[in-house]
Amino acid sequence: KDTSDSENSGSSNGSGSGDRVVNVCSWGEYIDESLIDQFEEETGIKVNYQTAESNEVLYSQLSMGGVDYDVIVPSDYMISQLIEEDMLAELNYDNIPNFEKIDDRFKNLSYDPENKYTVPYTWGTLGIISNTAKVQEPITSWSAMFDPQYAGNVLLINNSRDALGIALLYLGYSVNTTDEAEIQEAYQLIADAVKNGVYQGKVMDEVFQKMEGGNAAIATYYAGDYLSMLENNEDLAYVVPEEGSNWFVDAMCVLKTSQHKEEAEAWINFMASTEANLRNMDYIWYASPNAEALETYPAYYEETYGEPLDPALYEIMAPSQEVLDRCEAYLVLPAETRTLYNDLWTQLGI
Amino acid sequence: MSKELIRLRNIRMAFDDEVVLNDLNLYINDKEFLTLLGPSGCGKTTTLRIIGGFTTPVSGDVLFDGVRINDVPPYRRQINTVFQKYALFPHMNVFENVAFGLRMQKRPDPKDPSGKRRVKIPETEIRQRVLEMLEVVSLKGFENRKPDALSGGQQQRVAIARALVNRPKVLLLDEPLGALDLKLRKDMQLELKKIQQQVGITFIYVTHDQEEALTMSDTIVVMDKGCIQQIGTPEDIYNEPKNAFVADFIGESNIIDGVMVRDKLVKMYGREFPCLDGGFAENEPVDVVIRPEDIDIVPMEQGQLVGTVTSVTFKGMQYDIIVDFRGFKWLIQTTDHSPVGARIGIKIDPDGIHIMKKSPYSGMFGDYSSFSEEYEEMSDANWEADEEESEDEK
Amino acid sequence: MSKELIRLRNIRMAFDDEVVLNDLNLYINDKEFLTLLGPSGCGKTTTLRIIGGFTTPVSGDVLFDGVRINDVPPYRRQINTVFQKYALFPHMNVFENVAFGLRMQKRPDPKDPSGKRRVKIPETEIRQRVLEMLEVVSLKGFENRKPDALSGGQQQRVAIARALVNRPKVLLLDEPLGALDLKLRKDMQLELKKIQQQVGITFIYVTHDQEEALTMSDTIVVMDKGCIQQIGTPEDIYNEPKNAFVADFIGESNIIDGVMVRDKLVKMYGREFPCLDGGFAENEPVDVVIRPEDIDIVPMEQGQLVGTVTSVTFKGMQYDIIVDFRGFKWLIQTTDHSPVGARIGIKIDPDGIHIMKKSPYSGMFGDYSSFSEEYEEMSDANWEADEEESEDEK
Amino acid sequence: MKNKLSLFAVPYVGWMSIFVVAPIIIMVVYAFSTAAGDFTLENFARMGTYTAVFTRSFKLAIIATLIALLIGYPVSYMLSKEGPQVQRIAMVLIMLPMWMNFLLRTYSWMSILENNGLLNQLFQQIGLIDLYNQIAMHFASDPAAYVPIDHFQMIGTQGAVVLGMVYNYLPFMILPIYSVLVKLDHSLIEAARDLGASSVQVFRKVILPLSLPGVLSGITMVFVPSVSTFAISRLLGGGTQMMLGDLIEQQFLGGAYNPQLGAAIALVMMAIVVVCMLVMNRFGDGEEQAVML
Amino acid sequence: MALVFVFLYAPIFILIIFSFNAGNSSAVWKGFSLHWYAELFQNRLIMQSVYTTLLVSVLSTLIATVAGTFAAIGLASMRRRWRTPLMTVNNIPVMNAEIVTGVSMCLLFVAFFGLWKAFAVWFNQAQDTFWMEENIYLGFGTLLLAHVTFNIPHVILTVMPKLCQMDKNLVDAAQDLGCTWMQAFWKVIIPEIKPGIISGALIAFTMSIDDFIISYFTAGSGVSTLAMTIYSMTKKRVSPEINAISTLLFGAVLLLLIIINVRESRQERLRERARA
Ligand SMILES: Nc1ncnc2c1ncn2[C@@H]1O[C@H](COP(=O)(O)OP(=O)(O)OP(=O)(O)O)[C@@H](O)[C@H]1O
Ligand SMILES: Nc1ncnc2c1ncn2[C@@H]1O[C@H](COP(=O)(O)OP(=O)(O)OP(=O)(O)O)[C@@H](O)[C@H]1O
Ligand SMILES: NCCCCNCCCN
Ligand SMILES: [Mg+2]
Ligand SMILES: [Mg+2]
Repeated sequence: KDTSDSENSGSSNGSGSGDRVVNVCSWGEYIDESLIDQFEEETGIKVNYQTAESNEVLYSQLSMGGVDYDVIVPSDYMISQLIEEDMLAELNYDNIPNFEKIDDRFKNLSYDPENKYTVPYTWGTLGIISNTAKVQEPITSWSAMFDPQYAGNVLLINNSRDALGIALLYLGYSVNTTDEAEIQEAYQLIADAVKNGVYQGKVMDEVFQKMEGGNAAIATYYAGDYLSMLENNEDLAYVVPEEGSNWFVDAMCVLKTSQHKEEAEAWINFMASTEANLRNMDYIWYASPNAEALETYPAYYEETYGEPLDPALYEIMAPSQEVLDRCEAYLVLPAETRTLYNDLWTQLGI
Repeated sequence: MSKELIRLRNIRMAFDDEVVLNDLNLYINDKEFLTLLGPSGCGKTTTLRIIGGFTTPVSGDVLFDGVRINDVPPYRRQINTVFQKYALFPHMNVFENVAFGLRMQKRPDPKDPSGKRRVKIPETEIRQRVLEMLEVVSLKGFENRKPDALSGGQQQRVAIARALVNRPKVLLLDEPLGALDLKLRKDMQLELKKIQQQVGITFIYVTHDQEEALTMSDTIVVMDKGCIQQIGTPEDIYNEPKNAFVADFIGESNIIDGVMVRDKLVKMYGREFPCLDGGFAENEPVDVVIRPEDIDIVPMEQGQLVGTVTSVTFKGMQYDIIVDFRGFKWLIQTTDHSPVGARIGIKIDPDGIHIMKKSPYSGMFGDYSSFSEEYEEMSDANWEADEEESEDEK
Repeated sequence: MSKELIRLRNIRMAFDDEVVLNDLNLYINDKEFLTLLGPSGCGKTTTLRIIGGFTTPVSGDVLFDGVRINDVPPYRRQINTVFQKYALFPHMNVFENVAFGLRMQKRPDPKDPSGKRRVKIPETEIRQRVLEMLEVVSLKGFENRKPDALSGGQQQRVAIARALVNRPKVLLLDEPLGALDLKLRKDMQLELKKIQQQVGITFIYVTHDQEEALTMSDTIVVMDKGCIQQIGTPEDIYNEPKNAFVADFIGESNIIDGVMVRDKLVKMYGREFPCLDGGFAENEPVDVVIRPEDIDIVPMEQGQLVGTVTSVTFKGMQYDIIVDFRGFKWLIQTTDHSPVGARIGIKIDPDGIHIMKKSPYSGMFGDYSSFSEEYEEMSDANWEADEEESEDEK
Repeated sequence: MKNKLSLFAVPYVGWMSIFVVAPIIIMVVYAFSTAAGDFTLENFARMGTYTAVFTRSFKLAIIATLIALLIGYPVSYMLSKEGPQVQRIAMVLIMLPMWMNFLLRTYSWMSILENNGLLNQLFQQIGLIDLYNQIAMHFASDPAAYVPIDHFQMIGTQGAVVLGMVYNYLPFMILPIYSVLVKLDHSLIEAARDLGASSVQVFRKVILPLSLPGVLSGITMVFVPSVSTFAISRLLGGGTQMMLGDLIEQQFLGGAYNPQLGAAIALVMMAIVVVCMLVMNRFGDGEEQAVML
Repeated sequence: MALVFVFLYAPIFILIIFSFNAGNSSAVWKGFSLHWYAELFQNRLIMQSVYTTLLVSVLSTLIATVAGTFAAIGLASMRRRWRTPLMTVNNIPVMNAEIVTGVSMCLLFVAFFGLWKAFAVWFNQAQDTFWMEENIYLGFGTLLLAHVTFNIPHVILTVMPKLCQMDKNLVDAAQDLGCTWMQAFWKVIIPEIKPGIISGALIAFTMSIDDFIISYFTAGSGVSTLAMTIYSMTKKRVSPEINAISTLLFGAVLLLLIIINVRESRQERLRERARA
């Protein structure tokens, strides 16, 4: 029955009748688009590639209904939540032979302890990006994110988990705390900064244009994207602050409502391949969970560009265990804490 | 002009329970120029629309050539209409407007012996008939103009041509001259009459202008409040109005309360006047109509009545003189000037005195005490205040 | 009524090189009711706007009480205007409309001895004057109505009250009755005249309706093509028109080519007619005006001329009879009926014959051969085709 | 026949009930229910938390509307006095930008207003920023501690958001006012002058009150989209100037999923619009004005 | 006034200028290039959304114009008692904040999808011969429905006045001259209100093209109008391809307007000459 389903679907979402299709929703600036073309060529499956701004926006879209994604790429804590809410389909790993190549470090993680639902896509850290031309003293602490000294020059990250997370980190609390008082304290910290006019804006991928164009001095964002920005603005620096940070894994999963499960698994398999990971890494600068790819990347870089990869950059992309030890992964929060996060986050707009 | 063409029998019409036509009976002869005359809202347009088939009466019959046509749709009646504001098709030029009706027509194919196949009128014939008709209304050369680019009088004539080109048996005209200015209106009146005589069909004409009705009609139907007040030739209506409403509506009239002493003798102001009318009961109260032009001004001592001139207006052809007879003001039209304040006598020939039975309209018209009274009626409120006002003026 | 109030001296006006007023000279006396009469586009409104100060003439002087006021803006002239379509302020009620002018005024403070301080008119006085004025125009009780909720005649009177409440020396009225229907128009004519006499100020009135002009005016100024054709009292203008244009524009006229045999004797149709006019050269060709109502119908053998009746129209007060005299058709208005085709004689009293010098207008008016001729003038093209048409009719 | 024709409206009445009325009913249902579907008033009660967003939205929208009015009225007035040729061209020019997507035009403002944007570059070039620094240093209590600025902060401020609103919605203010002014009977103005009004008085007593319907419709047409925008505040306010629109969007497709609350806020917004409509209907018929769009 | 036009056009000119920028910044000029125009036609996302935008605009304009015209005729011939409340409902989408319209329609669709799914699941369980799609999504269909819905009122509002201005007797006259009323409808009413229909269609098309908010809530993830694409692009790196496409569209509109205006004024001149 499954096969017949996927055949007569497709037509409902305006993506051509009878064709094999997969609807992918990922993050913005998160793929080497030539991979899509290659996949389509190789398999004849058409990819409708869409993006969502953040885990929370993706969750809103899924809950609201009416969207027809097959493959999504949420982060660790969001995956837990989706599993909890029974929105993900179990994968048939037989169709994903490349799963083998994933480093064991990234298998059976807490969000998917039995690894039934996910194939990791990338991993990395959250950190502070600063423009050294505008900020003279070196930045080492999350305090820079709340410092009125930089009023109007700081960009707050535009999702509740990361934004409250850095405040919790700065205050020395766990990013996974459920203590309302601690969370309120973190909220207050941000709210005060907002009141003091510290933030020029709340951004997700808008950060590229802001930081590359020198329109802001300090931002919180992800390591991989920092490396992309660096290509366009050499003044930028990245640091995983001394208080520690978040390290994340984004993984590909398939929605329960998916009508194109086979195509979805084909896509996941393709994206898990070493070649795809190398090319993607080279393009988006996020570290791959594919052990082979991650290991051979410096060589791949040198081969491609004729110069060696700066080890400092490699370190930022795929930080050493020592750095990761300072970092904490997000865990799914209990429902009432999530509601609190949502409420506080909405109030923060004020 | 004797054959009966249309008959309205016991027509009743109401909109939302408001009775608009009340038991109307009327017949119209072939080739007649019949005018429906009456004040605004009296039901003229409604009557016309019933004849044209645009409105269905609540009850009663419409007969055409003896056949009941109540349920025949407008486009199947041999009747055409010239609408109040012409209703020319603004997106078509004059030619197309006039040709419209012909293009709609189908008639038995002359080439089909069974006579069942119906074909359109060939373009050459249409062209010829339209041009012919435009010539009748003196609009040759205007074929390509759009209605916007025509003067009111020209539009008027296009509307007539558009109706006539279909060779209807009856032409209905709803105040076709209402929008034109005085001079043009007068010319068009004569023109219309001429066209009617030329094409020799029945015209049913609606107007609220009494002069227009008098000028053009063979028969005038005076209406008020959905009822026919009088039917007759212009002369009948003018000279022998049936009631005060008709008398006042058709021309200026002095209407005075009188008492019929006996046949051919009426008493007004306590004095007896010989007249030509009879057939009333002895001492029956009546309305006496005296037309302003039927009154002669004579030296005081020769006058049947004596009054004081209160106002004189030069009107070109004549003077309009208001004369006060014991508080009742008469309008007299004469070519002789009398100064304001003069005491004058008047004389009325017996044939200038028209006697009418009392009617619901008695006492409502025919006094020239205050010219403002008439428009006061139009103001929809504050009647009392206005009344006071006119009292003061006297 | 003798003091001169306004004088227009050599006024010339042009729009885009199109001359609209050509060397206009006119004086207007105090308390006079003066009417500018003429066909559409002859420059009446323009003249009025020059007096009101809304337009500045190209050359010439406007004098008010002997003072040149060319450059005085409208609101500083002691002149108020009643506009063609009233121009009532739709957002104000009747009271506020009338009070508008008073609220705009400032006058020396009576409490300030230096007389320099200027204050507004106190509300109580405004109230009193407005109510007074509303009473004059019979609109007491309408204070709170918005203009939309008034009939045409009432709006008209508000416009007059609004102008008069400022106690101007002169009131300008531009076809104020144009939008009203016939009956109401006649009433308002008399009303306006009454108001003018009551308030005792100068009215300068614009109309293209000759009857209106005759009814109301002390002086009529007949204009055509930007030039004054004649100035005079209604009687002068009607009885002694200066040229064919005036004769035709003011009432119906038969205008016949004639030759002045000598003083008091004119020759038409080869026959001599006694008349009252003189002062022409011997054998000077002239235009002879004969008013339709000045012609008496007499038995053939008694007639000065003999003709054939070609058309008879009943008009209520009289019959309009068209009589053919050797191809030239006369209009005769008479109370006696003559059947179509009858040969009749006519007689004209010497005082019914008016002699005019030949003018550029000679031959253009005064023939009733074809009633259609007059509106033919309005059609802007195909003159030739129409001409042919009327040729055929003869 | 008349009634036969009115049958033409039947399909549309059906359509309206499904696509206009039903959605609103569903929205009301959402607004009064919990995520589980029980009846609640809590969504409205919680709105108290967002008073600041309401206040800000109203404040910015009112300011934007006023500015648009202050610019739009004189422009319409001057335009209505121009010759017909000028009027036509000017109208086309005013409408033309509307054919370019408003997001693009707003985005373009971003590149102008950025800290390192075109305007700041310009100010840098002409020395305005240096001048400001000198003056500020001069007046600073401790000139040594004065930190010179290298740009004027424009993006991310309320000013920028207001500018975006004025920019986007100004034509909606100009058009209705203009079309009322053009139709104004000139003889009314002459009549007022004739009655002694000076030009200021003519304007105050006649032109202004008569153009009020246009002004009101302009105000509504600027105020409603301003108070409900989310794109403009997002782009030019940098997400720190949250407006009612952002608040709603966030509950549906944004980072704080709560459609019940979103529906409640949307309902309140609709109430605001209804009030605007009622006010407008009182002064003139709304049908006509909407046409001028 | 000139300042107002500078204000209105400055951003547009900047947008246009930077469409020719060699660099990828919209603030730093790196020299002239047509690079982004070439790139534009390679960009699947942009081309696809231009296509979607045009398609949805054209289709919704067509549907709304036809439906709106009929509705307007129906409404105009209704009694006042009925017409007034219907016109009030008609005005809701015009007056309402777009976000409210968008959100409420989104809720409607989602609610309908829910019902549909329940039904389809039941149906599929009940029988085995025909499998009915259980999940339906927001997409082009819902986008089109939304556009039609907000376009119809605009068409009605432009057609209505024309109908009211129309001489009530025209239809009578046509019938009088031999038309059945269907013929009268096509030969008289439609030509008569044609200007209203055309400008209604124009307004509808403009509204569709310019709409972002309602599309945003009703198009779902699968399709994207140009406005939506731009919006999502402003959330990332904006590529000057967008400047290029808007320059092209703007140029097209400008050209169209110039042609229309030139033709109009030429016709006017001809008419004037004819009159003189
Ligand atoms: N369709 C209608 N619905 C309701 N009332 C109507 C309708 N048509 C006419 N009436 C009413 O019927 C009465 C007679 O109207 P009708 O049009 O026949 O008057 P009329 O004599 O032609 O007046 P006018 O001279 O003003 O044209 C009026 O009171 C009018 O208000
Ligand atoms: N503002 C103007 N610009 C150009 N021509 C004008 C203007 N005002 C009037 N005219 C022309 O001047 C001439 C006289 O116009 P005016 O308005 O004085 O005529 P009128 O006698 O009042 O006519 P009507 O009886 O139609 O009101 C007309 O030919 C008119 O076209
Ligand atoms: N360009 C956007 C990349 C997003 C990376 N995902 C980070 C998830 C952190 N929780
Ligand atoms: Mg009627
Ligand atoms: Mg005039």
